[in-house]
Amino acid sequence: MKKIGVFVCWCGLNISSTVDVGKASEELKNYPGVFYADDYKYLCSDPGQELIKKTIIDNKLEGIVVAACSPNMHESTFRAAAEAAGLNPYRVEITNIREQTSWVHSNKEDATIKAIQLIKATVEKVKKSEDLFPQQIPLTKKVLVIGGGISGMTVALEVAEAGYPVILVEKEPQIGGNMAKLSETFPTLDCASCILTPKTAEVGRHSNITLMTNSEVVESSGYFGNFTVKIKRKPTFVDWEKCIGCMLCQEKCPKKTNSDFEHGMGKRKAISVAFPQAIPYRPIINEKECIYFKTGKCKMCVKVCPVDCIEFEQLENIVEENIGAIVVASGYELLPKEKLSEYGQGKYADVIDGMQFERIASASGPTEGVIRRPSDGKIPQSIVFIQCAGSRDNQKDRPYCSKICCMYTAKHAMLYKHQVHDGTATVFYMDIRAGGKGYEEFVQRAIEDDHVLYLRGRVARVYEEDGKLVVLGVDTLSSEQVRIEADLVVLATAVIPSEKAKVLGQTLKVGTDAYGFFNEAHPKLRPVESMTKGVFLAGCAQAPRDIPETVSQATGAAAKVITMFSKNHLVSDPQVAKVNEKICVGCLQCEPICPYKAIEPETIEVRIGHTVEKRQVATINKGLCQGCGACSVACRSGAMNLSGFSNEQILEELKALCL
Amino acid sequence: MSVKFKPNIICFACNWCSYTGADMAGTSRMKYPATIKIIRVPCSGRVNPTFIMKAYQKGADGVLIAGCHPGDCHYNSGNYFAKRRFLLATRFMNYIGIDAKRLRMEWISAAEGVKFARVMAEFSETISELGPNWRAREEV
Amino acid sequence: MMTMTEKMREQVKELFVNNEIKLFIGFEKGFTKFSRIPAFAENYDEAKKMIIDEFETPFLAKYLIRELEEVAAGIVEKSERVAILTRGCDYLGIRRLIVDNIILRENIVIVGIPCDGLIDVKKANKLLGEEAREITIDEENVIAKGKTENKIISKAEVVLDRCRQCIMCEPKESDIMLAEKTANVKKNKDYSKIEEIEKMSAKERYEFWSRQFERCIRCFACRDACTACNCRKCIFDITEPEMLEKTVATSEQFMFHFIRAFHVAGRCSACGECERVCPVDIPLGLLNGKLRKDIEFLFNVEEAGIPSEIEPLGEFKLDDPDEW
Amino acid sequence: MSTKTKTEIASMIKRIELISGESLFKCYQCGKCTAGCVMADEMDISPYKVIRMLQLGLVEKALKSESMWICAACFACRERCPKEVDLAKIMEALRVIQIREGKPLIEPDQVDDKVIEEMPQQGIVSGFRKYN
Amino acid sequence: MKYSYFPGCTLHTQTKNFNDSIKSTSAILDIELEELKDWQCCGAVYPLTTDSAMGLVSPYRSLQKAHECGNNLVTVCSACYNVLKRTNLTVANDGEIRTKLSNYMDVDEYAGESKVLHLLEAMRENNGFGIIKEKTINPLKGLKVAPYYGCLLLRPSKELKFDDPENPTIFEEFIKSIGAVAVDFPNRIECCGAYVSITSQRKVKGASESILKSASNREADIIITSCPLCYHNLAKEQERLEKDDYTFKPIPILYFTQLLALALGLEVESCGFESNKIDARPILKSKGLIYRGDA
Repeated sequence: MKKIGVFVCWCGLNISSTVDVGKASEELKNYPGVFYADDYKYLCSDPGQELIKKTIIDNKLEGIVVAACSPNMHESTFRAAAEAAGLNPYRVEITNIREQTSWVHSNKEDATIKAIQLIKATVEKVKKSEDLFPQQIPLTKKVLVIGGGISGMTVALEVAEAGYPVILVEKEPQIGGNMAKLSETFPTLDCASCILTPKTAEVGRHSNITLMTNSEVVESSGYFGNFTVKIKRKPTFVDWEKCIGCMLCQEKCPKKTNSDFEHGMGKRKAISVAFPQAIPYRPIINEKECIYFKTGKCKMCVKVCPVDCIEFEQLENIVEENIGAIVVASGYELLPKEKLSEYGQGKYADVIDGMQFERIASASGPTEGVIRRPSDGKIPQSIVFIQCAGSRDNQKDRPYCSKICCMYTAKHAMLYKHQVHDGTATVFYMDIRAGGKGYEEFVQRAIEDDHVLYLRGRVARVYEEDGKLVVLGVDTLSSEQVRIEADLVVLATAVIPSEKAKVLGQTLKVGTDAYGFFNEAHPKLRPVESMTKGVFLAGCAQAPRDIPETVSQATGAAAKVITMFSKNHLVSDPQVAKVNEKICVGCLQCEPICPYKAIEPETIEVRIGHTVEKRQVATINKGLCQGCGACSVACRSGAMNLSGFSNEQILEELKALCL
Repeated sequence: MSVKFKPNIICFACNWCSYTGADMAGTSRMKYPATIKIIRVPCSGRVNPTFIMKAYQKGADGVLIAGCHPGDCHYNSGNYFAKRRFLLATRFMNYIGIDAKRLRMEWISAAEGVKFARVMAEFSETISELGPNWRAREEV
Repeated sequence: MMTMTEKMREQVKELFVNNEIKLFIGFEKGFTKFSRIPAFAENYDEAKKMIIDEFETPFLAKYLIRELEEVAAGIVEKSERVAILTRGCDYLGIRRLIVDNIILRENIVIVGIPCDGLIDVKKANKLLGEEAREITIDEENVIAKGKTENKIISKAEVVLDRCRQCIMCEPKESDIMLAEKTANVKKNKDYSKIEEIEKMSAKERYEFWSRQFERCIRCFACRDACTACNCRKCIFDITEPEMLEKTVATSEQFMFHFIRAFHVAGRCSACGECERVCPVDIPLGLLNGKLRKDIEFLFNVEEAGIPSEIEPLGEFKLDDPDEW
Repeated sequence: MSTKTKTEIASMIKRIELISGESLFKCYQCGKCTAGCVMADEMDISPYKVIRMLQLGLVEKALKSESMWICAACFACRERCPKEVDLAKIMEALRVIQIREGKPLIEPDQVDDKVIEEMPQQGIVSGFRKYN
Repeated sequence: MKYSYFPGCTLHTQTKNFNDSIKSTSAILDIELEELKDWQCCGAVYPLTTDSAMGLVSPYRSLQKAHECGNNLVTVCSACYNVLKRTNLTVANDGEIRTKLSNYMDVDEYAGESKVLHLLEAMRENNGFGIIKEKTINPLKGLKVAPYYGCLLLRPSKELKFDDPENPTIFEEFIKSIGAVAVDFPNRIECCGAYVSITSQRKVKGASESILKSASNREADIIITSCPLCYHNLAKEQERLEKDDYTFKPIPILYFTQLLALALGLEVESCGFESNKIDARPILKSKGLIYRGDA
């Protein structure tokens, strides 16, 4: 029988006025297993804690029960006191006789009886308590950031500035992401590249950042603090080390092709760099378009290259990196116009999406900032913007709000009106969601100062008639049908996660929602963490959001990483699941229940008599387990248990309370 | 011989929402009957249906499982698993003759001290009306 | 035409000759005329005694644990294989063991038998009015020979109760099929007995189950026979924590049956073996059936008896019902 | 002013939902139905507004409107509705309620003989199915 | 391929030319259409109420019979197609209604096992357009044909799955196969006003007019359709336009199988042009596609 001490706190009058603490400690003295019991006025005070420490040492107690306020208040206080006295802190349990007894009952007799019973139950629990020790987990202080857009760059810079090495992986040949394509930004109308270029340049030259563009993460193993990832580096066919960025190759290359960066609005050469401020400023050959790759002839780039850096035979290679934390900032895309059959299914050249408009409005874009329509290069005299094109639409499986469209549409309309003063700009909207600093004012400016016509209603159809685009809409405020003949139609298509997000989620073992956005660990309290420990989220990978919000979230994610790296090793809470390997049959029915993917099969060797038996059992990754205990219920034989709230402890507590 | 029956009720409360909700009820000095005793568990998903049966066997007259609201689970999904288990367990216990009214599951958040006190009072009342549970209870 | 027994022998011979299996599990005649017991053959000669007919047989799937657990664990050569006669219900049991990672599919040769339902000799005797001396079975009828007279009974009348609720008449996949014929017994999900109990008052239900459970001698035969009960060490055999106390009391019986039923909730494949082996005839099927019924109803599962990779209690849907 | 009590209105709404099998409260009045409706011009109350009225409990007003009789059940609205509300079914429910109360739009003898003669059988049958 | 054929009431009465051209052309294309015995009216509109199954009785009977014949069911009238296909889907998915209907009619339960196809779908299924192209003797070169789909063929698309509801192509494929040019006119998917014209032709004016104008803007020579009611509404509207708007040039409206008959080389007399409200023969003649048979 263990020697258990019981301390009953008066909490001044808070407890003692309703619970007869003296009677309680008296009665507990005679309870089996209790070696010492006493009551004290304020146990949480220094003398109170000293009393506890002294009693533990003097009586060589093997467990204590403190009947006091809620464990949420002082569990850690009393556990620390016990630890100081040489008792394992997990042999300390709190009985809540204040919040859940003295304060909620008025009859002293009832309250005392209840308190005594609660204390006895806790004593029973402590009898089954075990020494638990936090585990130290080694930590690689290096972070992998996936995605080189504004969020990924922000994370990379913050962490790098804090002094830790960063690997930034970007699938495109250059960093900058979607923001690099934008013309101007709301609500200030400052040019996107003006504010972005200093950032990209800094990322490019920061000594703590290893930039891996044209690369993708293809494999990940390990757990928080200790991941191993494999990164696929796709061939660029140019030796970037040698290349000096003179871009003669681009100039001389005879093959023109559609530019992905321009979203079909402009052209590029088969060997080229996407845009003049690109970082790294190095060209890449488009294998599918290059004449040499197609016919085996040409080699114009080889001829003109002064440093001989074209490498047609370059292959992709895989690099392996050990890292401690991962930040997913894989960004967003726009819903393809092809999904919107009522708006022409992408077959009308002059029905474009928001990003295409950004390109034609961008000073560095294909039209050098003059808003011309793609079909014939004319300056549109009438332009219609359609918001919620695919968003808030159950039919298109995108019932969510894309959040940024209201604002950028107002910006588009404004940019247009600033250029074409006598043109008409019409916006079809459903609700204007302009919640943000200066946002509502911005939209109002578009309406009041720039005379953008806002119509509340959705557009049913867009079709071509006599060289004009006919927009069939409605103004629900006047309940009039509206038919507008437009030169250019801009669809604010829904924001969707990056195409590869789902696969990336599977690779990193991070869950995504039905649409492919990454799930956060807690919607309110842990918005930048994923369900997988050590993997953090930033930017539109998690949900649609604008630049200021993305930057704040990215900074938050960086702070999380820095906090994690500020220690020399990680400490895990020992109150986690444990497996009794002798009993576990390895059926792994516990596995799907674990929200943290902390349970994995493992083959163990057990010696039974003379033979060594190999068999499969479940194991807990103590670094990942958070101690919810759901697995322990799924385990029929009870092989899975939860330290600190074990089956034995709960049952004993339960039995004592039922009496 | 009119001693009023004082039921014995066990409440499993998840540490993050309902247990804190119970603390909230206390901090706000709300009153509810002393018939209810709380067992703190990390998550409603930790509660094994066997515990409930054991509680009846050892003399509980009613059992209440309190967890976070759906979508609010600290561990994301524990309460959904708990819900499935207890949807099934309640029906099954009822089937073998233990009144389904004796088992109740409630979603109580950390802010819902009022709800906690109300549920406790209500449930205590329900169990008082049902009277002591003798079914599947060990003979003493 | 070859009978199934002949075909089985031919196939088994081939399997042994080609060294494909180390063991064949089937049935042989038991101690009484109509009883069938498990039989194990390590070579073709031993297999000659085996038969296939339509009398009630024990469940074979669970023997695979004994035979194959070590193989699955990798102690013994991976290539060792065991062939087993498999009806639809056996198949579900085998699936259960595979899903639970107890045995590996590659070590099993499933020798499939389509099944119309097995014959309950007791029922035949009852209809005949005496203990039958001989029973012959053809396509549709059962002919029971008595002392003086013979009685022709339609098969449907004497089919086993558990076979009436069959959810799989032949193995869904097999390595060898002994007959082409797909069984013509209709799937008949029959929860009527359970519904009857549901209609009783709580008191009546409690009394009903008390009567049943009080008979229980806790021999654990139900557990031992069940493929869903495949734990290395059963919770009932563990003393710390003591889920089940040794006292003989109604409350402990309730405890036992509650835990047993809940441990197979979402896992029971409705084979009825637990009921067959129960020496005191506790209607365990009514407990397991209730759980299956509720799982199907509550969680929108079409057939709770078919083992799936993730159990109904190992997953959830956001739109699970809210009512208790 | 409505002559009906709150409960009467609630039960009428319920009835419309029951007959149509559609939820009235899914609609968020984006107007896409109306934007693409070829008959909306003829209607006294726009299609999206009909639903809005029902949401507000103005059942009588909605029933008095002509819109439901103008609807040609071409399903363009249903095809495009982002909330997947089948407006044609709601219009049908309104028609059916009128017809069942003995207030059909047309009686057979009111239809011009010339129309009957010229119109294809299919048109006549559907016309009477919808209006009587 | 053999199908059961459901002509529907209008094809048996007012628009015999439609029916005749279907029969004569399908024979050439090896599409065997066996007319369903004792078929009855499909009901013309699919009932949109949930609380009454009466409207389903009649289509259910036809479907059930077709199934007994063991064939998939082909129909051509857009309304029949809409009703039959949706009913088929309903009885496949809703066991309760199915049981109710079978009990009511005292027939074996039919759970939508057969397929309901529009003739165009039946063609599409078996490379029919390729075959048409092969068998076209008289390609309608230079003829600008405006395909008018109307609503009942296309919508609700989730149930009918006939074609993309906003950008359909099946008629265009058909037109291409007979050597003509398809006119892409935006209003081809809009409604003509349907049965509303029973109360007053005026009410469908707007709907029908925009379709006609849209086709005429694109300089269509001919409009084709597969729906007698659309045909009627558009023709009536043309009558009015001709009177009120002297700039408007009427466009002949045909059933698509009439053009098919011509392309497959059938005699002009057997194409049923004489029964069309606006004679197509002058325009066909002016394009050099026919040489005789003008009225």
